[in-house]
Amino acid sequence: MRIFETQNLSRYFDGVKAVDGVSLSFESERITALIGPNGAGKTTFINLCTGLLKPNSGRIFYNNNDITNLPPHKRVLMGISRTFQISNIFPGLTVSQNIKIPLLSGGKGALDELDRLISMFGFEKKADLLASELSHGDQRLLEIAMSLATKPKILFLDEPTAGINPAEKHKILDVIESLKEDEKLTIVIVEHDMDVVFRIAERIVVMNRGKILADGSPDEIRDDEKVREVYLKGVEI
Amino acid sequence: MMLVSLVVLSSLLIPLTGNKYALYLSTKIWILVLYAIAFNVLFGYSGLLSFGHALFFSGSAYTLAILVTRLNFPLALGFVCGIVISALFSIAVGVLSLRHREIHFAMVTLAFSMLFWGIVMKWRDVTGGEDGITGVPRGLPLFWFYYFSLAVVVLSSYFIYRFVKSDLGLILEGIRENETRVQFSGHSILKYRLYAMLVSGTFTGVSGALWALLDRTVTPTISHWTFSAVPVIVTLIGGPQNFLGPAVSTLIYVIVQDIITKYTLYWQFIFGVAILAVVLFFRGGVMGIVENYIDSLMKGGR
Amino acid sequence: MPPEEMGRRDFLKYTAALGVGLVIGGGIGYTLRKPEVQVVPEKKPVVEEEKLKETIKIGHIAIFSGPFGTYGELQKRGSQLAMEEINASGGILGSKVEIVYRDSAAKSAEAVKQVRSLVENEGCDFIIGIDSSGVVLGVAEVMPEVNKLLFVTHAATHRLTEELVYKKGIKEVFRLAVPVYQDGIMAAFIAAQLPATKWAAVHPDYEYGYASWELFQKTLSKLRPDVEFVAEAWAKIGTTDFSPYISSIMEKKPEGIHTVEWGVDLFTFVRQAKQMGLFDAVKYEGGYAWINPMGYSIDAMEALKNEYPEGCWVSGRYVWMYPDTALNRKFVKAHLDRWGHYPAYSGETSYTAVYLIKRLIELTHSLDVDTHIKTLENMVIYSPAGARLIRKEDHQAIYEVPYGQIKHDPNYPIPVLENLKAVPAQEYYRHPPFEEMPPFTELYKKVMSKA
Amino acid sequence: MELQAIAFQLIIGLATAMLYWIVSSGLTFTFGVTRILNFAHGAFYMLGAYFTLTFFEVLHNYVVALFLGALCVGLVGALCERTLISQIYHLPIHFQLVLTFGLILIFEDLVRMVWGSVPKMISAQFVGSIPLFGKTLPMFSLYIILAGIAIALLMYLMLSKTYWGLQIRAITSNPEMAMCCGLNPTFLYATAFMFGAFLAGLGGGLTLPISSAAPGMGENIIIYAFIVTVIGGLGSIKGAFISALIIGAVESLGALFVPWLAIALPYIALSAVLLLKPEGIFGEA
Repeated sequence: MRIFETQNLSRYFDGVKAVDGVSLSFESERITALIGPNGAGKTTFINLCTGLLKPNSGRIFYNNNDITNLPPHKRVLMGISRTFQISNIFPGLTVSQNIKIPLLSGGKGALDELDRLISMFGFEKKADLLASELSHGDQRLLEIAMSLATKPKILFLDEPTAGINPAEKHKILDVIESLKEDEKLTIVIVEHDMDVVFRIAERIVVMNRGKILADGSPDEIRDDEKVREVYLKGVEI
Repeated sequence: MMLVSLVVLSSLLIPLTGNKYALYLSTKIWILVLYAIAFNVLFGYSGLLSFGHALFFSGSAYTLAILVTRLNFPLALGFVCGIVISALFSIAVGVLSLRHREIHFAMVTLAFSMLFWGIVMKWRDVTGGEDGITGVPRGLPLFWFYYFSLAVVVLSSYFIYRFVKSDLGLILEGIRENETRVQFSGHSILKYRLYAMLVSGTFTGVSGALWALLDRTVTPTISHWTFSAVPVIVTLIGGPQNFLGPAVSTLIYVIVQDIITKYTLYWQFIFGVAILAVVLFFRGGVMGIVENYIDSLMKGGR
Repeated sequence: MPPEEMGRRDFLKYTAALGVGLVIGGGIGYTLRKPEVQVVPEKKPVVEEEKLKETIKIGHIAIFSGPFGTYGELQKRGSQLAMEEINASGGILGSKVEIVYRDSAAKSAEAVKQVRSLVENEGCDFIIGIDSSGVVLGVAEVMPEVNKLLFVTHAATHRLTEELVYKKGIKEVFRLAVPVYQDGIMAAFIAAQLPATKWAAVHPDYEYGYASWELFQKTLSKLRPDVEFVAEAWAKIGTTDFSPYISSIMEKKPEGIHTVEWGVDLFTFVRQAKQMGLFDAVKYEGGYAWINPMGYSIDAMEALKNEYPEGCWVSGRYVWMYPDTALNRKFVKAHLDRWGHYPAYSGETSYTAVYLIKRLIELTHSLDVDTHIKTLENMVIYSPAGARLIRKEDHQAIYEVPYGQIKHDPNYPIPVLENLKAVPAQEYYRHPPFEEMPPFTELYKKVMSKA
Repeated sequence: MELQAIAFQLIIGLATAMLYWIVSSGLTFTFGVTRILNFAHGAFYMLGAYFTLTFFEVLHNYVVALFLGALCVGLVGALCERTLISQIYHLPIHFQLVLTFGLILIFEDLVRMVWGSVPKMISAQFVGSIPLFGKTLPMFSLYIILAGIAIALLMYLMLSKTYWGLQIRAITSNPEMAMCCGLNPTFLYATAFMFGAFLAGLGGGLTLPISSAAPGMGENIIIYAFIVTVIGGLGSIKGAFISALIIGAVESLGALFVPWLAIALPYIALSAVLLLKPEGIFGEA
């Protein structure tokens, strides 16, 4: 079932086409990886999907509703959530306050989730620490916890493992995989780390210069000549 | 909390000392304390620096004065109407200005408050122009008015405290910390900012109405931008992140100013130096110092 | 007492006449209740009795900071001089006088706070000073509460004495300075004698400007039904460039200018008006149809010097060369010796206020406010500015201050005034509620017949 | 009203506009480079008038006194930047407002201590007038207009033709990049602040011949400088120039057509612009 779809989505910055006529759709409960060289338009694409940016043209559909012009918080309430490339949390608030804020958008009773999320991410002992006191990896986990707190159906993750040591990286990947299984989430992940991509993705979309270069299963992408040329060149797979 | 109750309890005794000036000055301090606390809802908790709070302050003071002296409204009704006007003003300004951030927000609020100042100066038949409105009745002798103000200020502060410590207040803090994340937590920034503006403006109005009653006079000085600067400075001296910071520093601000003006006509110079010292050496504000001190005591004790 | 136009050499004669006039209550339709004439600064032997108080404390509130900080300074020269003189000659009934100066910062709330601090904390027995109208109205309201006398030495709003003292009965407030009657009504008397028929205004954009202009228009249109008021310009306080205002005024081709600009703005305005030819536009054979009620303030004269064109009609709330009495000469000399400056009008009023307090205590042997009020009402005080009658109804000191034309005299460091014109004071201190008086036209004829 | 009168009023208004431009040029420049909104700009303006006055009393040459005066203010500005402002670059904006507010209080009283509270004037300069539209345009209006244009040219040359200007533009458009390229931010911020203070001092000195030096004179003008700067877009020099022209025209035509509204006009203009374009005419959002 298609849960999320873009049609001909474009966004320009000072004449540069960051995203150029992208039409993509995501099936529910699948993990899709979005890859491509720097400046390919991956983050811009996510920003368009989640409402941080407005497209210059094109439309966005979620469960067949046109959400192109909705502000971010309305999309979140419909079930679209995300994390950012650079940890985007409330550094001056405690861990539990950090999680509480997104929970509050869920109306009455949503707060019951607080303890469950804290234990799910192993924050029991850290609940009253300031978020700024957490390790980098924990901050990423916290951000994922925060995005889960809004009870999303689809989750956009922008480089969740960037700049994180291997031990913590695996922890994050375990969490992401369990999300798909346990929470029935649709996940779109932007990633540079090919190990990560080929470990968790069921489908890979390659972007280059704002356009889609290739789209397929990991195996298909691995064998795609065009992709090897622009992107995987020199990378041992 | 114990400290607060102690201060409130001991301040109940001030009128009994019989020193009328102390009575007057402490009433004024209470009123300014509320002004600073109300201002800080917007600044300390939502991260919005308003440079136009004089609008809400004088909006309510002028409404009260006009209704009571010119239209013979009962005092209590005038008091309530003044506060309602401040609430309406804060919604109006909020709707028009909350899209803006930082210095632009400061400038928009400044512009609106100075527009109001222009109206006050120009609409002389109603506002008395530069002369303002005199002869506002107080309804109570100063002795009892002190208790009235104290009660109003303490109740208002308690309400504000509950507000900023509520879930709503948490979201406001979130907005201050990271706007984008609040949006992506499913909250409308504008809506919560408007709440903050409403609470802040309305209680600023409460303090303005008390002010009109205390001095029994309103003049355009209280709608000028320089009066908007008072809570900014006070809050900074006290430390915006602490609920009581602005209150404590209002106390210090008024008393220090009172002492300096007693000894020298060059009081501005000394005051200026004091402000520089705070900004350069005590950035956490007075409460920051107190907190550090308590921290070090506790660590030393372990 | 007949109204008359004054030349400088007539001072002595005139002043004597004025004093007598006040004593016998010669005003038209206005009876004085047998006032006593008090020579305020006369030396008295120290009275051998118990002191009322170790020190008599006077709180002096004025603007000491910001662009108008000058005004506090000018007042302080007067009151401090008086204090030094009094203390040097034995104080008040043996008590020393101490003046505590406080800055109002031109803010009503600040001044109110200072009044309370002075009375309730410092133990001051009297308050003097206060510069601007908004401030004085606020301060007057609290005087009954602190139960002390206030002698206003500068602020001029007629609302103070008409509304607060007369209508509302705030009896603790007295004003020793001329109210805006001098700026509006008296200015109109002068304007009526000039050939100009089209008048324009350049005023500071606040209450004092509006009030002066309203009184001026009202009075002048009664005195001279043939005049028109063709233009007005309202310049914000602190204007650096007056040229848009000047040129918009000149566009309406006025023949006379009424301006109550003062302080820094006056310097700027005069300098620019001169260069834009506004003075030339209002020239007549006897000078300039240019009326600037506060134009002869000392700060203006010291700053502008020869730049203020000769022949403009200016005044103050006291001008140092009038009246030519021994007392005034002595005051001016003492002020010059002490400070190196001629006394400003607010300096004279502050000086008089301190001496009045001295005399009041000596007369009553008391510090009781009610006794003081009773004693002051309808009292005539003889001060450097001449005889002042304190009108019972509104506690306004009634005295006259002439208008004169600016003259640059090399014998003086600042311009002097010539061709002084005065209208007997009690004839123009008449604004509702003190209107029981003959019609303006009658009065005007009398002024003219003497001119 | 005849067209000539309006045209003349606009020319007169041009002088007012240039006055505002002179005062706001340094304010917006300093902000553009250092991101410091200097409330004490008005105090520097006042100091400029007093320094110029003192130099004039000694040297009896206005132009020399003007430059020496402005230079002294520049040095005072640099001193303030090194000792005080440099401590708060990394802090939120309200620290700047309060710190510079403290500076105002200090400078104001210092001026009263040194020069006294009685306003001072220098003998009239640029006396006379030239005929225009059948009226007379005073020399001082002409002088202010020329001075305003001269300052605009000076800024243009400094920023586009000197190496310093190139560095300043680099650090303004991208501070991180500029530092990577080996530019010295300490030096640039200090000199930028100094240049801003110099312009403020120049403004004060320039208005001396038509007005006077008085304590608190900066208080009145700084709020107009702020209005101009915000309408033009904070940090935009071009914006300040254009919006000074707008405010000058609004005020001068206002004096002619709606004199009773004069005091509120700039605030009406400010509110209107901010509602339509919050970042100002040439500002960056």
